[in-house]
Amino acid sequence: MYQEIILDHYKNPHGRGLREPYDGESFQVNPTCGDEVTLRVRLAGETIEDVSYEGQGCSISQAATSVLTDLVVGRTVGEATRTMDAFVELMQGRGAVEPDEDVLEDGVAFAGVAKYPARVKCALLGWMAFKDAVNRAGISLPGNGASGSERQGVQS
Amino acid sequence: MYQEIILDHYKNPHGRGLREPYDGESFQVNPTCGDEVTLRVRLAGETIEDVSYEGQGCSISQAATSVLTDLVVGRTVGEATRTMDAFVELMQGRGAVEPDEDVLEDGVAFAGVAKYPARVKCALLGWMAFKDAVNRAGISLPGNGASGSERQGVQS
Amino acid sequence: MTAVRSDTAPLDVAALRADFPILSRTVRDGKPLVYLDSGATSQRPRQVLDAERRFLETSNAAVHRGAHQLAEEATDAYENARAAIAEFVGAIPGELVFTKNATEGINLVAYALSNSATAGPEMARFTLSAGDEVVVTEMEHHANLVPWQQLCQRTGATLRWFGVTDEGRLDLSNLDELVTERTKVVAFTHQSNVLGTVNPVRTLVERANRVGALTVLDACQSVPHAPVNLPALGVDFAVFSGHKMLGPSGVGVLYGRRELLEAMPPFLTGGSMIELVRMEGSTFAPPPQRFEAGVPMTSQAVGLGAAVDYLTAVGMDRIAAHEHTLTEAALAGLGAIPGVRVIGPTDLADRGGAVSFVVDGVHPHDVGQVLDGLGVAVRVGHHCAWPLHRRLGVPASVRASFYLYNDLSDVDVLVSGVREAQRFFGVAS
Amino acid sequence: MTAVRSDTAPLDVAALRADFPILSRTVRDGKPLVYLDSGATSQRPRQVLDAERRFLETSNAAVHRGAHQLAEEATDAYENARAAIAEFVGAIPGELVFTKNATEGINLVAYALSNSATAGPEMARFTLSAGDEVVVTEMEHHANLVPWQQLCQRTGATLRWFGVTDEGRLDLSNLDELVTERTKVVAFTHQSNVLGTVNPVRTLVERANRVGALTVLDACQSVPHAPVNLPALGVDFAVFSGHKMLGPSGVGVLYGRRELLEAMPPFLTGGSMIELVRMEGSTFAPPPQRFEAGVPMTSQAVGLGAAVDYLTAVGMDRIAAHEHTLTEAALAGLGAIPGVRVIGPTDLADRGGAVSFVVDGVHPHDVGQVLDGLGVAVRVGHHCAWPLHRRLGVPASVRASFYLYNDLSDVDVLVSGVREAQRFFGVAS
Ligand SMILES: Cc1ncc(COP(=O)(O)O)c(C=O)c1O
Ligand SMILES: Cc1ncc(COP(=O)(O)O)c(C=O)c1O
Repeated sequence: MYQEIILDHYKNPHGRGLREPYDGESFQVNPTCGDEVTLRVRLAGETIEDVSYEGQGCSISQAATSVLTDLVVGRTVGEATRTMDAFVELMQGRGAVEPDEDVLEDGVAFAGVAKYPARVKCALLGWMAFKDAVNRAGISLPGNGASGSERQGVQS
Repeated sequence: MYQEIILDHYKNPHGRGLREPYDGESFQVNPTCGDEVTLRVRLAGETIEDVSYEGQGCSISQAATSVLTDLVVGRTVGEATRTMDAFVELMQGRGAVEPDEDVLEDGVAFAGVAKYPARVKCALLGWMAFKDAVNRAGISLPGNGASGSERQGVQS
Repeated sequence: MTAVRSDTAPLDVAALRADFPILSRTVRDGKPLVYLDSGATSQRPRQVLDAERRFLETSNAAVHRGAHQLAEEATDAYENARAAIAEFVGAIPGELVFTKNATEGINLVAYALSNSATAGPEMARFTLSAGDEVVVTEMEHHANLVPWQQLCQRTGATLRWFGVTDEGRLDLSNLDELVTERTKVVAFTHQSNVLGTVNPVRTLVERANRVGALTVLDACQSVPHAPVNLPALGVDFAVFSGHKMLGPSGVGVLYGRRELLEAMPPFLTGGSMIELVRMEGSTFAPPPQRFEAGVPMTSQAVGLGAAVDYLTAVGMDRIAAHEHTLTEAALAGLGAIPGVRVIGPTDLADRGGAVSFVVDGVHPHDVGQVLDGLGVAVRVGHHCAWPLHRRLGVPASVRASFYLYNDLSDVDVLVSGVREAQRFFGVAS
Repeated sequence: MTAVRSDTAPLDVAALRADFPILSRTVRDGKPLVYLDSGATSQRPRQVLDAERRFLETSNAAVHRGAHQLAEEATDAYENARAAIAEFVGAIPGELVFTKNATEGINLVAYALSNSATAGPEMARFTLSAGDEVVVTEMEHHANLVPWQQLCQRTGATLRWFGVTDEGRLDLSNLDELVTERTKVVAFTHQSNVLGTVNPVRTLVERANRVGALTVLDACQSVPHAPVNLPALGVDFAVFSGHKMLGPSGVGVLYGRRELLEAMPPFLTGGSMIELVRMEGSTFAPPPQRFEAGVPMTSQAVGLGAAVDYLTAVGMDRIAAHEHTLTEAALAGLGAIPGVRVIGPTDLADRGGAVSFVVDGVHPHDVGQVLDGLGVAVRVGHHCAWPLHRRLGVPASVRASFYLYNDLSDVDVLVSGVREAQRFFGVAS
């Protein structure tokens, strides 16, 4: 599961740090291990101008958040939603979902993580924060990424 | 377990009916089946002058209470206590206790009941009422007959 | 997955019985066991015993707490069982909470309601206080009565109840006077464990909905014996027990409408049900985890999953039809004995397979003892429904209850055993 | 009864392991399983699995409810298990209540206390209200923390707590300021599930007694691993779980001093715990029945009875000595790795066999994952002791926990696995 791409993102995370100004911020915790992330989103109209974040967590959660910034910054909220849905589908697919590299780019490296259910939450932590931060910025993100039954973190 | 003696007492109970005057009365219920007995004791000093009772219950509980009256009326409270202890020991002995006919008289017929744990409570219902009624008459009955851990009925 | 039989072809009872090791034992000096006490607890087929053992010998670990392979496998087994059981009652997994038995499930709801008083302003909708009412029925098992008495004691609310007719049906004549704007909860049994009576869920739910009361269904005696779709019944909550449906003891199920489970405060608290814990205070996980504190009855949930697979493979329709036949035979056989009086409906409409009766002149304990001596296991007493017995004017009764592994010969042994008890106690006519 | 070994001859681990079917399985592409997660849940020997199955195939019935032969046998098996478990912890059977897990046991006490407010004037001694205090510790498992937070929320009482020193010991320097006349309950763990720390029960009990506070001991991690005599410890209540001591999941034990159990109001209510039930109100059976509502975890109690027989036959002294050896080796082995930091006492006095640690530069999840890939099952995260981790300044840790079936080779695999994780993440020095 520890693809080279994941370890690279873990060691050299993209977009790390909390930046001002921002339109929405979310704090998420994984209740089983205490890992946490604070993530901010800055929007320009429908476009995601910046994602900044800070937190503590394992290689998977850190790398997944780093990949997230690559996948959503500069895209519209609608595009980001589709990417998120694809990533969530991949992670919940138990290794049976074939990832689309055109959509997920470096995110395809997480295909192996999907075989380890206990780590899926790690990979999704940043995405939950992203979804919530966009919501808090006043834009409702549909999609299957964080329905009630999959809510995994705490918001404060 | 249904000795002839038990069936005789069941069909022709001794001392049945509630009589006045009395010094102590007890109402006992078996919580698992709802069987109940109201039992009164009349004392003359240390001597048990009368035991009167009424209730509903199975052959074992009815017969045991009938035998009880034979065993305690006319005896002192101390004698009755020893008899009660012997009867309780027999009933809780799982069929391993050899009954003493000199002490228990017709009560020896209940030796077989001791092999059926669910029926032991039936055989002891009247005795619990007796012990409690004597207590309520102001005389504390020692003995192992109704310690806290064996309390089986309700008093009202 | 096992193939599902939805037809109503008669059960091959002999073949089924071969799955239940205990049924081949003898009792009381070599008498074949005639087990007519499934209403108290059912027996378990090899398939359930094997599933639990297989789990324990290969995948046992603490669920939802570990990241190693055993923990993953155990969590999957546990959650797959939840999914299978949910499907069995037409629900989604997130609506099913594992409890230790049905009794805990009812207490969970009752305590969540009283806890809401101190759980923050958004819980106000669940709060009961003086002037509010909880409505139950006179035919409830103690499990669906005492927790509501206690809830009333904790909150100051008042308990009210539906009466029972002489025929053993719910007396709904005062439905609108009993269930009113004051009513916060209506709790009732789907099928009486004493009388066999199946209650009109729809009527009660409609009235409760009209006044905004929560409904709690005791499905302990229905889910094991007939196809039941809980969401279709429209109740807010329902409970049932694993041990009454071929599953292990130590596991029960609370079904709750998702929206309610999500809004309710927790009951038992501790590990695995939290979101964030600080010394100063804690927040809680979404359902169902919110209501599953501590290491759960893991292998038992897996066993119950295997039990519903087994029941589904046999076919719940066929099981219901089979029990119908046995009940009909028992009512006819017992009804034909002078001095025997069945308590509960004697017509078969809306009636399940519990047959309770009294024998004039012979106490239920004594009837049960004679039957036990013949190898027949029945229940005697008030069957945890003391108020119902009081209402029907009997201190106790004898209950025969049937399941898929019983057949007509068991009914015959029962009926001749009751005659034997009459002869023995000299009341045969 | 099995012969008791009270000597301290070393365990024959190979022979013991043969009793545990799951230990011979492999994980992750053929790696032998090295199970170091017994602190979360233990594995079960054949003897326990067989005892439960034997019960289910011969004597299964509802206990305390029937008069037929199976019901008698089941009731005997259940009560004999209670007696065996009571003896195991030095108690009498009437002081032991079966619960679904330790978590329920703690909740039982907490709810009985809040229930006492509405349970009649004779319960006043148990009542808490504003101004009263409950004292816990910062090293508690959530199971012995959140229920007390909730009790305080229900009653208006205040929660206070002992701190933890940097070495992972309880900070008792403010004992007399914390436990005062206002204190109604002092709840603490016997042995930390994270640090291994064994707390000074006597000191805490003495202080609690002086101010008239009830004591509640979380014995989840002590009773399975060392000889424990609960009455001798002087605590009022204690809890432990079957699944952590070779027994089934779904069964736990609450020990309570007889006098207290007799005086306390009930918690869960329903069948089997009643004395008299009327629609208007109910009265309750004496303990332990008063606290065991509904059909209990019957076969699980029987299985736990078999587990204590097994443990007794091996000898609790020997098990404790064995774990001592493993703990010593683990502390030495891990302590010798640069960049690995053990949290919790590193001296072996008053310390049990849970060894938690962090690896600089490698998140516990990642350490756990590498170990899992090598077949080593450890726990990663906060182990349901989040405030303790916060206190020690780490978000999470890796925990290895030992039991009688582990040996020194398991420690070796653990230690070399941690080095492997360092290499993999490029932090080896
Ligand atoms: C110290 C301690 N207390 C309480 C518990 C809770 O036990 P259970 O989850 O079996 O109720 C555990 C185990 O999880 C524990 O280690
Ligand atoms: C109708 C009914 N409700 C509730 C219960 C309680 O179930 P349990 O004892 O498994 O909690 C039973 C069985 O005892 C029952 O028959």
